[in-house]
Amino acid sequence: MLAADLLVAQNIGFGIIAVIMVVGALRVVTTSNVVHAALWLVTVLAGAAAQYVLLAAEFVAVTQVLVYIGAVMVLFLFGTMLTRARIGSEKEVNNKNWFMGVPIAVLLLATMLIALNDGFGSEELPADPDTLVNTQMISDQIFGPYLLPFWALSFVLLAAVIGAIVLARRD
Amino acid sequence: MELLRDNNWVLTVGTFLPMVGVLIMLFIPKADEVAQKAVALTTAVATLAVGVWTLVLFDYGQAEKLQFVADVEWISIIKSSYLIGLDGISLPMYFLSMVVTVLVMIYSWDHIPSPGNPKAFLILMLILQTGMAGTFIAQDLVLFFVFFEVVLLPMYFMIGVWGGEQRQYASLKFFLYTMFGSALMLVAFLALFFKTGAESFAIPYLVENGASIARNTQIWIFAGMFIGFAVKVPMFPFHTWLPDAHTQAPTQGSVILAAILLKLGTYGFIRIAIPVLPEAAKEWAPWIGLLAVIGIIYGALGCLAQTDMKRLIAFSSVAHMGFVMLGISTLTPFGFNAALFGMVAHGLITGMLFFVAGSVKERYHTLEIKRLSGMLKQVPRLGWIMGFCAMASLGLPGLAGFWGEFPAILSAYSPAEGLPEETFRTFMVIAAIGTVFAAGYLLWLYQRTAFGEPSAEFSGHGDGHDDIHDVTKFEWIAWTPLLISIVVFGVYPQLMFDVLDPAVKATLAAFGG
Amino acid sequence: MLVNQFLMLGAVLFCIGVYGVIARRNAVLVLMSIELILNSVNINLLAFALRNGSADGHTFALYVIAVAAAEVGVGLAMVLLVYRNRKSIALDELAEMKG
Amino acid sequence: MLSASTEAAEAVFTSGWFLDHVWIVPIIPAVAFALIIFFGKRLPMKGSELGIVSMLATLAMSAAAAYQWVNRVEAVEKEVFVPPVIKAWTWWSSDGFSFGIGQHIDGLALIVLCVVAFISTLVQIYSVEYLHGDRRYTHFFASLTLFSAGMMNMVIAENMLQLILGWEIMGLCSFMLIGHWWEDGANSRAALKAFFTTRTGDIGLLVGTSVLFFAANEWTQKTLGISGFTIRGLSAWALSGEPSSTAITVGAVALFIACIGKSGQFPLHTWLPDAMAGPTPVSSLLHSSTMVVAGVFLVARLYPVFFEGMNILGTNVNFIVVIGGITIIIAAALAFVQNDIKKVLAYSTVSQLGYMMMGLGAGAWLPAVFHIFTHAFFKACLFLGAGSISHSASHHSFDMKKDMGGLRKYMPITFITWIISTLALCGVFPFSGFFSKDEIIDNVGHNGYNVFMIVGLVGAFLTAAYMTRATYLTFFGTPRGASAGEHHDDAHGSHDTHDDHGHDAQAHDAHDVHDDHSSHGPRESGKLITVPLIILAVLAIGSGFLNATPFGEKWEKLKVWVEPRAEVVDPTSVALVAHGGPGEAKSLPAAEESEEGHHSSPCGSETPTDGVCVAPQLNHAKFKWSKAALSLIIVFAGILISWFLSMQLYERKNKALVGLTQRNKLLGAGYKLLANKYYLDALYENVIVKAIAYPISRGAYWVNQKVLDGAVNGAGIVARVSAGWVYRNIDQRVVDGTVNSSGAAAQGAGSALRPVQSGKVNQYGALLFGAAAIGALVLVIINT
Repeated sequence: MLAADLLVAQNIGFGIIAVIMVVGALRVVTTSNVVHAALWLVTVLAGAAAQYVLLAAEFVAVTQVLVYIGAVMVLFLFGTMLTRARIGSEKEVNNKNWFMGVPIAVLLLATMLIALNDGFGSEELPADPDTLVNTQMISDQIFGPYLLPFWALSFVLLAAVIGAIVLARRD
Repeated sequence: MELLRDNNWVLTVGTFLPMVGVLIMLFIPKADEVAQKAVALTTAVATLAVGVWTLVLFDYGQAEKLQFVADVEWISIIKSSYLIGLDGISLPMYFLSMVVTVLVMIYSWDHIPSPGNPKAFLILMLILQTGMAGTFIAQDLVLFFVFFEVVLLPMYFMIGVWGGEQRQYASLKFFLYTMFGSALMLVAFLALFFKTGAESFAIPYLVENGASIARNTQIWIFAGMFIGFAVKVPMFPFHTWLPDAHTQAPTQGSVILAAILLKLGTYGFIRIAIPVLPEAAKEWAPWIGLLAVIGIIYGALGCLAQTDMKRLIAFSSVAHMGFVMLGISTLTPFGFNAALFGMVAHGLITGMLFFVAGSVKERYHTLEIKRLSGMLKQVPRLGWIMGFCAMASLGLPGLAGFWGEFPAILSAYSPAEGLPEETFRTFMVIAAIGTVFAAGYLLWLYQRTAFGEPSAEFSGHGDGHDDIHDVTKFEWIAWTPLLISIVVFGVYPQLMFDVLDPAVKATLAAFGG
Repeated sequence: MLVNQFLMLGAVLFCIGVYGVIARRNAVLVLMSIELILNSVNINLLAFALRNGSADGHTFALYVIAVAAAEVGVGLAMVLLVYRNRKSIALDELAEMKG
Repeated sequence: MLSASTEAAEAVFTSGWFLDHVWIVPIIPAVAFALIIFFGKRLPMKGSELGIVSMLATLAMSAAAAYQWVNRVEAVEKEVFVPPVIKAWTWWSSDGFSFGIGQHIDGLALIVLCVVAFISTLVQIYSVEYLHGDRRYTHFFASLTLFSAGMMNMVIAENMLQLILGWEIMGLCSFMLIGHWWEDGANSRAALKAFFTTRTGDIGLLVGTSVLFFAANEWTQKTLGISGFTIRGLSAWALSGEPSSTAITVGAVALFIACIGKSGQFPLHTWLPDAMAGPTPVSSLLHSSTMVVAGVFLVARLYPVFFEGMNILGTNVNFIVVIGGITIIIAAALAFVQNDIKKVLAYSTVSQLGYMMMGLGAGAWLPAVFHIFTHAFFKACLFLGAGSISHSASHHSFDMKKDMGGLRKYMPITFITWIISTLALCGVFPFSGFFSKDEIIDNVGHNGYNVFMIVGLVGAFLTAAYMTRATYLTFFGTPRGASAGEHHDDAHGSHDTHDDHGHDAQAHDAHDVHDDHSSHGPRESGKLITVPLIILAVLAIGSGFLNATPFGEKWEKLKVWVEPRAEVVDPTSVALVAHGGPGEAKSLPAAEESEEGHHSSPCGSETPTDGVCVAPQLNHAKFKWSKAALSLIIVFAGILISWFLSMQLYERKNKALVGLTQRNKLLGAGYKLLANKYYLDALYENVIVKAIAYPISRGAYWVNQKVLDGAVNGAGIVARVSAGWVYRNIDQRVVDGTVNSSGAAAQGAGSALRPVQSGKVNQYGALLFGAAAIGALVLVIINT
């Protein structure tokens, strides 16, 4: 019985977090104040981290919080600060043909939903998965079969760093 | 049909000897023009000698079998081999290409067109000769395609560099038109290759199991080949490149173009398209016949409307090739014989006509029919030669032209069984009417240029046109072989038919002979 | 818990991200929308990781995060540069690459 | 199929070297042609001697061959079929069809061969004098010799292909000879017109040969073992009851179209009068006695094909006889209107050819062939006479009105020969014309074609009339213009410009010397001209007696020698005689005698059962003096009336009114005319001339010039205009346009899509995702 109501709790938790995330996302793309957008983005990322926990991916959740929210959002805020002085909402933050985006997004959403529904209907996630993924398994993966992507990723990061320095240099 | 493999070196040498000449010429400095011409001429003559030796070695008894066959591994992964061979069908054209090249070399001894630079000009001609000879001996589709394209490049440069006023437009159009055609042809070749079990590209192999392909795929493959070859022939809707190419090409270029290059298309039909895809050929024959007949009348009408002599001769080629295609479309050995003979005869006669046109241009600096007149008085010998060629071209019996046209008309009366007889008989009548049009525009041209009084503009006391001389030594040497062969083939056509007949019967075995 | 609920959530986020990319004039906001899209991808990855019980999902989620970081870095550097030259980072004015 | 009847009469036929080697005859002039071309200029007489020698050689050989043929025929009694001497070699073969070349010698071939050889020899001798000093003297003789080679080749042709070869070579030579003085535009245009019209006719030849070949080949190979091209194969096939009616009719009509073109029959006759632009020897040789007869010869040669194809004795009207009749009348009518003596003779030739065609069309085979024979002599004589007048009297002008008149005093020989030939032409009793032309009219009537007999008689009347008018204008009355000694330059006018204007450096123009001594008035031409005239005049009288039906059976030599005997013959005698030689003919049991003295044979009427026919059974009208008298009266009436009118018109020339009419015309017949001379003049001037006759002739001429000539020229112009239109619109705009426009289209599409590349990142994003969305949607739809 414990497992059953645990399951229900998980669903309720999922529901709340999902709603927060969607509202956050909508706000990100609709708010006219850039800083607000950044902050809403933080909420969405936090919601995502929570979802990862629900999906039994603690390590990724923690990384998400540390790297993503910590580093990337800070970067964003720096970005917004450096690119203009004014605080508060900007005027016409959307471009002229923003209306084009809505139908495309809706069309895309509809297609995905149909496909997902058709594909995974009512498939249940395994309540008590036999192989819980722990960090040790992840590290075996990274340094096992996926070593090459890891290498490539390191190069990408290096390039990004150097690029950012070169681009942003003042002189 | 089994292949005779003895002394098969003769074909390869005959085809690639000009390339040796090209190599030698590359080392000679550009300034030393006489040496260039000498080497080029000797190479051409040497190639002709090899050609004559091939004629001697050729076993006329078994003209239907492929002879001098050489089969060497070339590109194994795509299963295409360097398979070459010669039989009754390709022998005349193979030899004609060598003869024409020698004559053109002699003619260009003192007739290098405007931008000069004989080194490049002669090298291009030698490459052209290799391409032409190669196409007639290739028995492998890929090899055939390679040679088919090799021929394009030198002709493009000859027209593009040494041509007339709008040479750019003409050469580009010529190149793109033929490329478009040969692209489709390549697709057809590949389809053929795969449809016959991707075994090999050799034509004898394809002929054996070409018929096994399903009917409508055959039709589509034939369609690809048809467009590729029809552009080259040229047949009615695809002919617009010919008049431009001819008017802008230098004399040597248009002679080779008329004498040999037009025949690659018809040769393609006879060698590849029809024997390999018999049902499709039957399906397509009436349409080819229709286009051929339209070509005859349309070419003639085109000629009547021309003001420029060379363009008129170009349109007359469209009409003559119409007769050749009519012969082919009947799918009977009689029709094929007529077509093959017509190809050689047209090569000789129209080659001569272009030589004459070239000389007239060189003397009068214009080919405007209105401005030329009284040539028979001013340059009598040139006038008489032009008269002789006009008579040969309109198909006077006793000269080579007649044996190309009349049997074609005759064969159109009874096409191979399975073909609609009534349509072919109407084609026959239309073609017969075409002969009158031929007489029309040729004599009309001859009357306006040769008869009458020489126009004041050119009769000596004009402004410095004093160099209107009669036929020169080099021109005589270049032209006499052609004139003699026109008469010889006119009086005794059996010379050619002995060679053609067995080979044609063999290839058309699929159609019940 | 259904697999679908996570996938659908991912889809919604993805579409909102798409709208963001299309509608937004300000380069930074576009970058943010891209972040949204990347996150929706992560959710998908992990949902399947749980469903198939393999660690691949996790590794790739990590890689995605890493890439996202690199991307924001470079993106903001470019935005900074553009801003310095143009005093504005409105995307519809940056049309030099017009065909 | 061959019933080995024992009592078949074994007939052995003799043959001689000449008969077996007639195929050499055309080769001699061909070789001479080549020699003249290459060495002509350097020979003492500039090539003419080569021509004459070769002609004499051909004449000798053909005469010898004729003699041997006569022996061959005489050695056998009347009813036995005499097989032609055939020699054939395969010229070339392609895919089972073999095309031979060789000789097919029988009475018809020999008689025409002799005529051609004889007339060519005389004309070449004549031309030596006539064209003396001409700039292209050697070319003239070269093409004349080539013509003879072509004609002879056609005459002895063993199969249709050889016939076409000869036919076209003649066409080429007539083009070269008519346009001999091509400096003057009119001549070259006339040459072109002649070539086109004959060439248009030749389509019929090509199509007809193909049709007949494919229809007959299978039967001839099976039964006779020879190809469907051969003449004897086609003849046997035509009469074998084998051919389907459509094939043979189409073939016959097609071939007849070629004959119309070549022999200047009704629709395509417009080129013949214009062909007079050529030198007179050419007109006398080609355009009167030999070349224009080719069409008639073809009909005679392949008579069975036409007999069956046009169902000649079946109905009483067929295509050939109609065309022949029309040609007689309109040509005779046109002859009245001409001022130019050569044009009169040209129209007269067209009319006489009409007679021959009518004869053949009505089953009168022998009279028509005999008329070819006689007509050649007197017409050539008339033309050479006209040439002699122009040469020595009227300074190369042929205009009767302006430059002739009263020449009988100055040119006695020409005058006498002219009179003899005119009488022969009109068909007066002792002369040859009577025996042949009258025979045609007689047989035409006998075979049931009464309407055409009347046409023949009217034609005879008109011929007599216009010939008298021409004779009067040239030889009687007062000399006018050049004949009166005025040496005015314009006489050198359009017609025969001997000396050329260009600064001709080559031969010193001997002609000028010649011109001076002729300036003091007309006198008789030199011997080289008069001797041929005399020979021809003698023959104009003599040739008639070869088949003089009035003097009874034994005089009808030609019927024995020339007419092919319509016997049922076993196929072997007609079959493949590989290398010639006298074929043994086993003629089958003689059929029963018919009441008319000739036994009737099934050939032509119904299909021969156990053998093969080579010629249809034709019947001959018994000669009766009553019928001959009628035509003689008509002819004399014509002569008298025309003479009388000419006297009235030209003698009383001084009246201004009279001058207007320029020529007289035939009035009504009968007594009123003669009685009231004065009234006659008024009647003649105002009523007949203005009201009736004048418009008809003028109308005929107008029709001829405008409608027919117009049609021919119109066709030319229309072809030119439509060609221009087709070329400009279809070729340049449509076909070339599509090619160029495909380039333009590619560029257009490119620029249309440029705005998509707007540089706005968002737009790219939108496009990207939009496309992705649509793609996904499609995939989803497909899968579910």
